[in-house]
Amino acid sequence: MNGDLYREQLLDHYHNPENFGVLEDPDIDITQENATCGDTIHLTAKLDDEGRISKVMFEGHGCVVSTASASMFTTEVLGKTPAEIEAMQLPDIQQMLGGVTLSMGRVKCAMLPLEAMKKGLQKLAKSA
Amino acid sequence: MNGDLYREQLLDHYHNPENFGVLEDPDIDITQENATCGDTIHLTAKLDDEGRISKVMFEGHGCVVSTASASMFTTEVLGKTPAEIEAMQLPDIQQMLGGVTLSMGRVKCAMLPLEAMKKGLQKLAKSA
Amino acid sequence: MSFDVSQVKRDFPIFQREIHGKRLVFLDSAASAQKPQPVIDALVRVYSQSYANVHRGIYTLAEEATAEYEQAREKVARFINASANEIVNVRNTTEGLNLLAYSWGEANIEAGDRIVVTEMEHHANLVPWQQLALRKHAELAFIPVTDEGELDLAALPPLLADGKAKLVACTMASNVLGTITPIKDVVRIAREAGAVTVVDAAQAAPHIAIDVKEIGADFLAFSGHKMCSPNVGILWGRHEMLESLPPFLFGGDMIRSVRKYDSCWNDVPYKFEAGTPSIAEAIALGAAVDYLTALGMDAIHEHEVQLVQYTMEQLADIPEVHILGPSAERRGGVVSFWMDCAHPHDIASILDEEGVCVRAGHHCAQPLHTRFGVQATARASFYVYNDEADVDALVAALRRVVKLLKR
Amino acid sequence: MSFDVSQVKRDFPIFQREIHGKRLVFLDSAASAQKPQPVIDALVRVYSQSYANVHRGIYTLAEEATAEYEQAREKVARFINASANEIVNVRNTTEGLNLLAYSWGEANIEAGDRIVVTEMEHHANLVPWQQLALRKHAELAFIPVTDEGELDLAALPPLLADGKAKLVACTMASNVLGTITPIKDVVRIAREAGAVTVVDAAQAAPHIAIDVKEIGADFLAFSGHKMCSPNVGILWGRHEMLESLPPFLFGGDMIRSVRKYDSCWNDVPYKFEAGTPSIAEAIALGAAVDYLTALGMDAIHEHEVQLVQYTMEQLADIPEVHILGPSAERRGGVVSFWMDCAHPHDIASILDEEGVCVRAGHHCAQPLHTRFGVQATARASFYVYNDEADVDALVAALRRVVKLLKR
Ligand SMILES: Cc1ncc(COP(=O)(O)O)c(C=O)c1O
Ligand SMILES: Cc1ncc(COP(=O)(O)O)c(C=O)c1O
Repeated sequence: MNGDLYREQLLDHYHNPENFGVLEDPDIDITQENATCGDTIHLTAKLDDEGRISKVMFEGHGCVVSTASASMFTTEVLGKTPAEIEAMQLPDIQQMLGGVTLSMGRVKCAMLPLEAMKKGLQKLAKSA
Repeated sequence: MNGDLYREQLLDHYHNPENFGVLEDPDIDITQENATCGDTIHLTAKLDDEGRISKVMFEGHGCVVSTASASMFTTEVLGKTPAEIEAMQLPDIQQMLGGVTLSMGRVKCAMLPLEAMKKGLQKLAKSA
Repeated sequence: MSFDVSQVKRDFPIFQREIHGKRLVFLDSAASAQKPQPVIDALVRVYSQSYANVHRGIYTLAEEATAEYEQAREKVARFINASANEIVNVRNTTEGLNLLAYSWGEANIEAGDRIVVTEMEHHANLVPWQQLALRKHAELAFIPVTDEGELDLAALPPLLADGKAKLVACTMASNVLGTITPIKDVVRIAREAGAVTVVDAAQAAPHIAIDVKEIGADFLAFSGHKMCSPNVGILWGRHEMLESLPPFLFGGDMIRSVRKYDSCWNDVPYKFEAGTPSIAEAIALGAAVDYLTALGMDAIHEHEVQLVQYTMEQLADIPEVHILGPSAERRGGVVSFWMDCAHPHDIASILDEEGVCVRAGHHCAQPLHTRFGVQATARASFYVYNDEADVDALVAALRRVVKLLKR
Repeated sequence: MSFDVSQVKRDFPIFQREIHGKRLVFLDSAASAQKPQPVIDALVRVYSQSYANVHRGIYTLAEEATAEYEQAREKVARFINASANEIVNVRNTTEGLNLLAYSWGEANIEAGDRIVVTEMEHHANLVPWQQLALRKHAELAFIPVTDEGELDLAALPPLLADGKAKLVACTMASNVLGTITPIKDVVRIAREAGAVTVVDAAQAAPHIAIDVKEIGADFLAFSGHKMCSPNVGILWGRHEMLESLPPFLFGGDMIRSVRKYDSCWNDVPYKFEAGTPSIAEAIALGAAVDYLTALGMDAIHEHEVQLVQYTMEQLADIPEVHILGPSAERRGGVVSFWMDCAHPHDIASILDEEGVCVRAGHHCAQPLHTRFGVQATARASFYVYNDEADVDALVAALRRVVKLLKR
């Protein structure tokens, strides 16, 4: 079931995550918690003039799934509009992760970056 | 199991209970409730100079078991001391009822008069 | 009637046993129902194959148990036309109603407020509100019951007129009179006056189709053990109402994060499920819902109305028997009665000798018994596995009571 | 070790199943234990032969169910050297502790009072007291945990010195560190200072012999589901303490009489058991108590100490593994650890592929994890059915984690 979770692609992202760190002067600055394990992700992002995501960075010590998901997500969402991100769901994340099958307990790990981003965008919309 | 509950002896007491009514100027005047069914018994009693039970009457609409038990009890306890009554237990009541086997649900019915009397005596002792 | 009762009876292993050498005639389902083989099998299967604690595990067993536990929640949601995130697993109706009295009540009831209940409530839907009113110096008011055993609905608007009534709590079906209340009207009138509405569906969920959207109330509670399941209770609440409630019990699973001096809460419904829930039992409730749904809730109700009709006809021939409550078509499968010549205890004891199980007492509805001037009644209640032969056994046994105790 | 583990394993039907083609190695009993056949049989027997609602029935089935339900209460009482009328059936440890926080807490805690807990509490024995303190503007104080994972007992007397501490709540065994606390000392010191004492025995009752008289506390709670039973919880209280508590949940069975505007309560323990209890499940807890007693509580503890010893020896050979808590002889059957190279989630996932079930997360003890500077750990916990082969499987799987994730 989890067999393909630990394939090279994901492990590479885990060991060498992309966009790891914190942006200065971000439009979005959000910390999201995984209630199951207490893991947190700290996501910072900037939007361009058209309101599309132009840069994302993340921080936080997570598992292979959440780290690889965050690493790939920070690239995946570049150029997307808030509405497009709002529309993203579990299948999109699964596909992003290379079509991996996620057991129920790991879904939350994989979804953590997307959930953080959605929450950040909602906060941004409210404050605008 | 309950077969012998409805033998003639008990039914006679049920239909024609002894000492049914209320004493005037009683030393003991107590109402006790059976939590299972809401049945109540109202017991009044007098003690003689030596502190022995000299007269008991009871009131209340109960089942065959509680009514027969009350009817027989009001005679059974005449001449007993408070300590002797305090010492009475379920087997004494069962014997009084002619050695009947009581199912668990009916034990409370049979014990109601004795419990009322014990409580009444305790109240009396406290107020003395 | 669209199901085969003799087949249903065979689904319940307990009917293989005898009582004092007689066939078991179980007429106490309003207290708790018997369990069919598929429900027992669900318990055995979980405990033998897929048991682990839910929600926090990431190994296969824990994920299986969690998936089944959440699927059961979805089944219960569909059963009453609700969403799964509105279904809170509690122990029983009693706990569900107490949860509301503590969580909603402590936050919303103040001195001078009015709480409205009815004269026919089970203690579970009376005492929590009575005690809340006493704690808060609020007023407790009762919708009266008519001599026919119906709610006197005309008495409700005056109780709401001054705007002081914050809550109306009402049963959907009486466990003594059998009366099915006009719950939609009660809820509508109460909500128009701005009151929060709580429905006790303990005697409804097992017997009649429930659609929480149609009823329109804020909260509704019922007990699995009365509907062929082990003991798990369900508290349903409209999602925004549940969201607005503070938590009730504190501990694991209901938290998002805990620090030494403060905590944040998990999402609804988990916010209300503190500690390890009754996992296998909740899954077995899912199996019970499947079983009842397969029989069909409308067919179940129709079956019970027919049995009650038949019972009332038969009992009319025993002049010593006096039935409380309305006519058969206005009630669920419950017939409570008293007899001139026999105390309910004696009725129950003598019936037991014939294998017939009925309940005797106040059925946790003392104020209602007081209202009808009786201390206790005997109650026969029907369910999916009862048939006319069971009624015949009841009637024959009652004739024996008359013979034995009448002078 | 005086029982045959391979025989015990055969008593638990779940061990016939495989996980991903591997033998099931269940190392998550601290979360919830598996059920032996005699316990499953007890459930099936009650539901197939003797089921009815308890206490209020006077027919044979109801009397049988009541008798068995009360016999189970007596078994539980004997198991902890208490009287049956001191045993309250609740859902789980969490409900038992919340009952105390509401019932005792609301009546006894005032602004400025102090409530003492420990840094190693499970959320169930922390959050109810934390929230009570917040509601009442009382102070919450913590007995610290040393680096070795032991209670820093010297810190307790100063917390009691000013007489403001009204309650000391302490676990008997940590569900993370495994630490068996010096509970008798904690209780003695607290009682000498006039504080009421509450013991969380959730991780103790399944594993070590409990004698409430010897412990000397006022209240003690534990969960059946962690000791081979279905989900029923036990709250024990000294009889006079239970007598003095106001009721918690209101409804059927806990009352002596109900009138429209007031009510009287039933005797202890029924005063605290509102509504229909988990009848078959409580009876099955009686069967679990019989099962454990037959194995022998001392033998169970000895068995677990040996397994933990062996585990700690084996894990010492994997330098990436860091164990929290004291040495084997100071703990129950729990080993929590973290790894340099792997997040606990990944440990649990990779172990699952090998059929090994461990828990990953904060185990409902976030402040304790904060204390040790980790967010989450992986936890292996042992019970009667585990053997050295299970430990070997764990160790082999952990080596695979290192191989897979270490760079
Ligand atoms: C030490 C401790 N206390 C309390 C609990 C809560 O037990 P339950 O979930 O059965 O209420 C647990 C179980 O997780 C525990 O380990
Ligand atoms: C109408 C009604 N409400 C509430 C209850 C309480 O149900 P439980 O004992 O399952 O909490 C009952 C059951 O006796 C009932 O009949």
